[in-house]
Amino acid sequence: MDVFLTQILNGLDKGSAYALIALGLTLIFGTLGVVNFAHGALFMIGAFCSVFLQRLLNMSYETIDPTKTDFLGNPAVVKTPYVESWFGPETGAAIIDWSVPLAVLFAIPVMIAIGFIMERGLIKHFYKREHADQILVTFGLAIVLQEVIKALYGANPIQTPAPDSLSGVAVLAEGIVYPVWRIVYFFFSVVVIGAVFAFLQFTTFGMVVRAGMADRETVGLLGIDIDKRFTLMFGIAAGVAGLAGVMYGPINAPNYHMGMDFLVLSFVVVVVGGMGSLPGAVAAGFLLGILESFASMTVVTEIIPGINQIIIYLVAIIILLVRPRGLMGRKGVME
Amino acid sequence: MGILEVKDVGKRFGGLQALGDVNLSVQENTCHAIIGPNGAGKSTLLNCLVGKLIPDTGSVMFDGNSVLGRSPHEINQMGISRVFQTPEIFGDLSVMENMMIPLFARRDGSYRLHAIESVSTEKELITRAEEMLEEVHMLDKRGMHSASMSRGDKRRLEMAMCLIQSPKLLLLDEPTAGMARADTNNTIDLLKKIKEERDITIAIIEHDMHVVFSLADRITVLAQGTPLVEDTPENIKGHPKVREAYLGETQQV
Amino acid sequence: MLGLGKKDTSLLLVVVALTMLAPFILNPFPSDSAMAQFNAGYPDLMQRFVIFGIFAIGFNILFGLTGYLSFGHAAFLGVGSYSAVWMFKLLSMNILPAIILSVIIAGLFSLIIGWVSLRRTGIYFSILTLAFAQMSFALAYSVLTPLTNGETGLQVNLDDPRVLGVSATADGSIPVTNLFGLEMRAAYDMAVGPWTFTFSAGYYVCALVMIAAFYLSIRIFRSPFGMMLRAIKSNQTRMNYTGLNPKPYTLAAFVISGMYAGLAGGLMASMDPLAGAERMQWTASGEVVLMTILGGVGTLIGPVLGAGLIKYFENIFSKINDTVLHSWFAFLPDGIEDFFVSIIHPFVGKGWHLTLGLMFMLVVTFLPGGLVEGGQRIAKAFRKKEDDKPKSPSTEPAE
Amino acid sequence: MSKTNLTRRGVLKSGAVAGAGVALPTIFTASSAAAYTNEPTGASVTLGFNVPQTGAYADEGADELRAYELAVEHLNGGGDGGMLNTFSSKELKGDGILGKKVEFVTGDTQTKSDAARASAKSMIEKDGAVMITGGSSSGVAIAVQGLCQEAGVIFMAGLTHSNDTTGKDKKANGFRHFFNGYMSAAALAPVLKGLYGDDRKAYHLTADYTWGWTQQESIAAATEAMGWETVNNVLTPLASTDFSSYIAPVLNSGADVLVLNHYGGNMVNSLTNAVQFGLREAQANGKNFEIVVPLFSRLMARGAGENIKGIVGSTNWHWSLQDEGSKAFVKSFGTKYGFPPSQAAHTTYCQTLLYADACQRAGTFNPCGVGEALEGFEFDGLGNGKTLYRADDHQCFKDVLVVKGKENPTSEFDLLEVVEVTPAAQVTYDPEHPMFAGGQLGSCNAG
Repeated sequence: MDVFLTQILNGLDKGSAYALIALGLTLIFGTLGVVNFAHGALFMIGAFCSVFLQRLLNMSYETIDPTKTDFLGNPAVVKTPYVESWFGPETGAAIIDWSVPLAVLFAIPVMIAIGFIMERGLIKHFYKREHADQILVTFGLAIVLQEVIKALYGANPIQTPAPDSLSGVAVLAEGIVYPVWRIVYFFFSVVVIGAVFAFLQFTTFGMVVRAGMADRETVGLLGIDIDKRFTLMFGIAAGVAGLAGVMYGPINAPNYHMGMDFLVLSFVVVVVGGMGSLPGAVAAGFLLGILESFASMTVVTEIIPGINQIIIYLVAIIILLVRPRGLMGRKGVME
Repeated sequence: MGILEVKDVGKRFGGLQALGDVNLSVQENTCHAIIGPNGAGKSTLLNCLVGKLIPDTGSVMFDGNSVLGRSPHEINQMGISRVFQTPEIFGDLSVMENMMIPLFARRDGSYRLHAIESVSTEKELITRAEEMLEEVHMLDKRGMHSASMSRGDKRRLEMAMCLIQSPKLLLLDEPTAGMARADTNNTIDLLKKIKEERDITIAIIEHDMHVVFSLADRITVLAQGTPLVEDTPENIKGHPKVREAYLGETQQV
Repeated sequence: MLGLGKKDTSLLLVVVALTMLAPFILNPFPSDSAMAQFNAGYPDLMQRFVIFGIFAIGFNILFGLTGYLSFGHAAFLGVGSYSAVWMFKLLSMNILPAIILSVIIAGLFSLIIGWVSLRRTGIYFSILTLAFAQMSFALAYSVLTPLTNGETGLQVNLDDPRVLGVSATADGSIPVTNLFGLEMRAAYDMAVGPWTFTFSAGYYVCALVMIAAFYLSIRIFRSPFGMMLRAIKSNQTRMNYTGLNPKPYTLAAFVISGMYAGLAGGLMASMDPLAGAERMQWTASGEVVLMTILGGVGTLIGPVLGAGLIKYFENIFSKINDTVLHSWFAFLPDGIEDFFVSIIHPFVGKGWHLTLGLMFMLVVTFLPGGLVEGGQRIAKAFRKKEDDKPKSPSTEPAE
Repeated sequence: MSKTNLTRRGVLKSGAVAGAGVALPTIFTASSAAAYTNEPTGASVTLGFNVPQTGAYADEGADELRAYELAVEHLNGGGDGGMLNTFSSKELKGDGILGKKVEFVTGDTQTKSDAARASAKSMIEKDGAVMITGGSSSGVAIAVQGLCQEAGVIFMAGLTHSNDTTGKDKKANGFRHFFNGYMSAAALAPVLKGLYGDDRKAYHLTADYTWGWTQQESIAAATEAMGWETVNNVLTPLASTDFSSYIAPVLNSGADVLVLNHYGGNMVNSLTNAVQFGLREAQANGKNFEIVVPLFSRLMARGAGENIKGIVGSTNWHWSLQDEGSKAFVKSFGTKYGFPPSQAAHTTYCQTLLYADACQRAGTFNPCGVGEALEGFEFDGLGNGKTLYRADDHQCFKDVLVVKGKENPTSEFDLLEVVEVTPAAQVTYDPEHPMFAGGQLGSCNAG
């Protein structure tokens, strides 16, 4: 039973990441009608926002310590981060320790700006083009973005640890321990998802966007400049993907191809949820996360060997065959 | 017995009774118009005839066979062609190709893997397609990309595509909606000519009373999902129930 | 000729000429010059050009004509490769039975996957095909290892039975793939001055198969069947109400393109008897999608061009390292040499992905119809010039 | 540069193609007949360095390439000579190989067997490479080794740790300097016993593909032989990024040791997740819970960051070794690039030197001659102590390092400390050992 509960926690946790990425992807699908293969890259760039901030905070001046030697036997260079010299060693170390939460603040404007630039500079020229062209251009962009990151930070993963006070385990019940940061991640994603929904539900802006998702032409006829709002939506979608990435860093160390790893999966999640449906995307994210966790249990793999390899795809096939438009898909969207 | 026999057809959408006990008999080689106010169930009825919807109750017999449970392409192969309210043509294809496809469908049935033969060697079909285009005055547009044509041309093309299949029953869903008066008259003339020259039964849904009274041999008036009256055009014109339910509140005849 | 129109015949002849003369065309630079780096006329790459050409031609029959975007076509290529290697292991090293089996097995496989996936359209269809292919990949990599040899890939070994051949040659090696005695790796080098041209038996076998595949695709494009497929892409409602059942047409197109993929897979294994699971991964499926779009969706020659360009980048640009760069710019003064090298460095060698990504973006932004549109624009520009000089003969642009 | 095709004999055998050759005009001349594939006839010899430059192992690939370039520099007499000065064989004089200047071409394996073979083929067919080396995974190594056997060139494997490379998939033209899963296990087991006792219950997480399986099989056999019990072995999909659902059940399984049979990104993530779930601090069965990572690499350890502290594993070589060879290598590598070399760099550097030396001793580049020179060759001074290139399976037998994540690293490179150097004798096995049985070297192929 404990094992069962832990796997539900795991599922919710994986699901949070899937849901956050799928949410942004669906926003772009739904509002702009664009198949964005670069969405995974946005997630990856988000994660590298915290790598960047970590590097920035660790910018150091070098002093030579003649008592020590480096690997070649030369006098060793000792690095002291500037923040430690400015704010004192303790405060400085604390700032560095909290670099991931700080990166959240840093990533929001950066990601929204990246979203704007992407939309205005590239994506907007592809609204009227075929989906095939959108796939090619965004896939090209995804490759370019990840190669740039690789050129800057290398191919190996880079750890972005959680602050010490959030990195232990929490004992939730007898026999159930769970990493604190993963719990934080889950609540963080719930808050972000809730904020996006509330934004769309309760603001006039959100209402217009929702109306635009349903029927773009009519809204355009009402004299509302839907394009500007859609640009902003692209920025928000990029922001959500970026935040998902920043917070994911402590769970798994960021590397330059993490976006591609999530790309296919997030498309599956979106489609299983149903094209154009935000709640569908979120529900599918959590559903697939939980099923994936269950499928990895030994008792399950003993019955069906290899099920953990294919569960997501198998579930996707079954759902799409039973429900033609996924869980909550709208009729006529990208059919 | 008419060529099309609709018996006690009913259809519900959730709580809405779209059609209730519709009975309709269309006689061979006549033009039968179905009129009625918006929401009267005309389109639902039409969709039940062509297999897009399956009625909850009743039967639809065409030429002695039931059409219920058959898919649209099977029903077309039985001899029913449909012209849509907004023209449904193959926009990415040329006018000539649009004409060839129904010819192949008539000759080869609903599916044939003719992957090696060449379209350009089908001289006989090409000739027939050209004749039909001539008839609708579109031969000069044969090579045109059909999506780039005017709406009127698209309608005529769709009509030609349906006629070239020599259907036993031609279903027309508001064939003149949104047309200018001159175009409407052209369409009426074309349909009249077809009626005279061919053995064809036409069922037409139409708002424009001018079209209806120019063409129809019999008229069924549908209101709130049930037929109000069915009679000749002359009798319909004077029918008090019809005036009350429909004509009076919409337009003058 | 051959039941083709005039324009199609000349296109076919151009393709025949290009493939037959490829060893010359792809080796334009003398073999000891600095530019020799850009020569692509060696057997392996030439084989890849035509094999991926076949794959893309087949994919285009489905995607270009019906508009159904399959994201799992690599699975059929992989299945074809596995079938062929199993033939080499069990039957003989003759490639003919191996290729025939590849096509059949890939056909069956695509029939099952197509039958299920074609119940949905649009992106739902794409995701279904993707899911099937990813499942095939994951299983081939792990659980099905006895059948696929997993991570390493299925290889021929010295102790395979090969009932119609020999397990090992007299000198203790694994026998090589052949077509009734003509070994696929046989090659003939021709030196003309500083140039070297290689004629590979394997390449010419692949090239002939590709010409046949290309010819067949022209026939399909011009057939009533091909017209029906385009009609499906254009308007399924009208298709239905014209008495045509779109399902068997799309399924037939799916199976045909699956068999093309199987053919490509079988040929690939015939040229190099190894079948790896990565061949079935989504990235491989994505690659053929990119090839087709890059070249020009729905055009006859486009997919072949796209396949060629991507494979060229993968094999040529990835091999340009700093040493090569320095040798190119060696004639410049040191500082300027280093400057040029450092500018080009990020785009070649380990940065070849970056160049590829940029190229995707540029092509699709400025040439919406892919490379074929680029070709048409050039042809148009030439024709305009020629219109000024009415005497010069006009050339028919290849599609 | 004169190029020869890799299939001379194929041509001669097939009348059809020979006939086509005859029909050519006489101004075209076929290249001169060569004794073996890509026989170097000019003043230089070309080696093919085939490493992952894109994909997850690109950093390993980059480090391998650095080592190759360093080795070429040393072979051609440049730099400080590195391990040429400490190598027990003194045949190499810094004037290239057999008097020919060493040149090289590079390619990208993409860590895919297909791409790796394509890249290797282009080196052989286009660039005339007479030897192919490199790679950072066993699937690729085995695939390229097969190709080189067919093409008639020597393959000097890079980083490949699967038993199969010199086990059931061994080839006459292929040689491996790197150690393997069995050796890791044999070296680790006694150390683990010493550190954690002989009454332990182990839980294995294993990457679900060939390397993972052979690694797990080796380590389970070795630990069970000294009294440990294997509680469970769970296979994890290669594509996994989040291992939480595999890690979470470990603590309540009754096990007190977790063995992570993962490499690369999988290893970084599974170890990170294990530490996240508090396994490093946990108690089980009244003992401290322990994590073991059988195959360690410093580059990967860097990716795993703090999580590596106190974790035991094995490695082929580490830069902190104090023998003359290692010191010389670290010095010349570190001086050139500014950081110490990885084990991948070390093994590829050694392979290049060993190949060059074998050519020199054999007096030819002919793969059969080179192979003969390498078979049974005993050497020293390359950082791993006395080493034997065994003739039976072309595997090097040398000391294996058992290492542990350092608790207080002094620099970003100082992540691992050597716990024990397990002598070669202890990790040597019979060529017919069941874990390696089933393959044949076959005969050498010179093309």
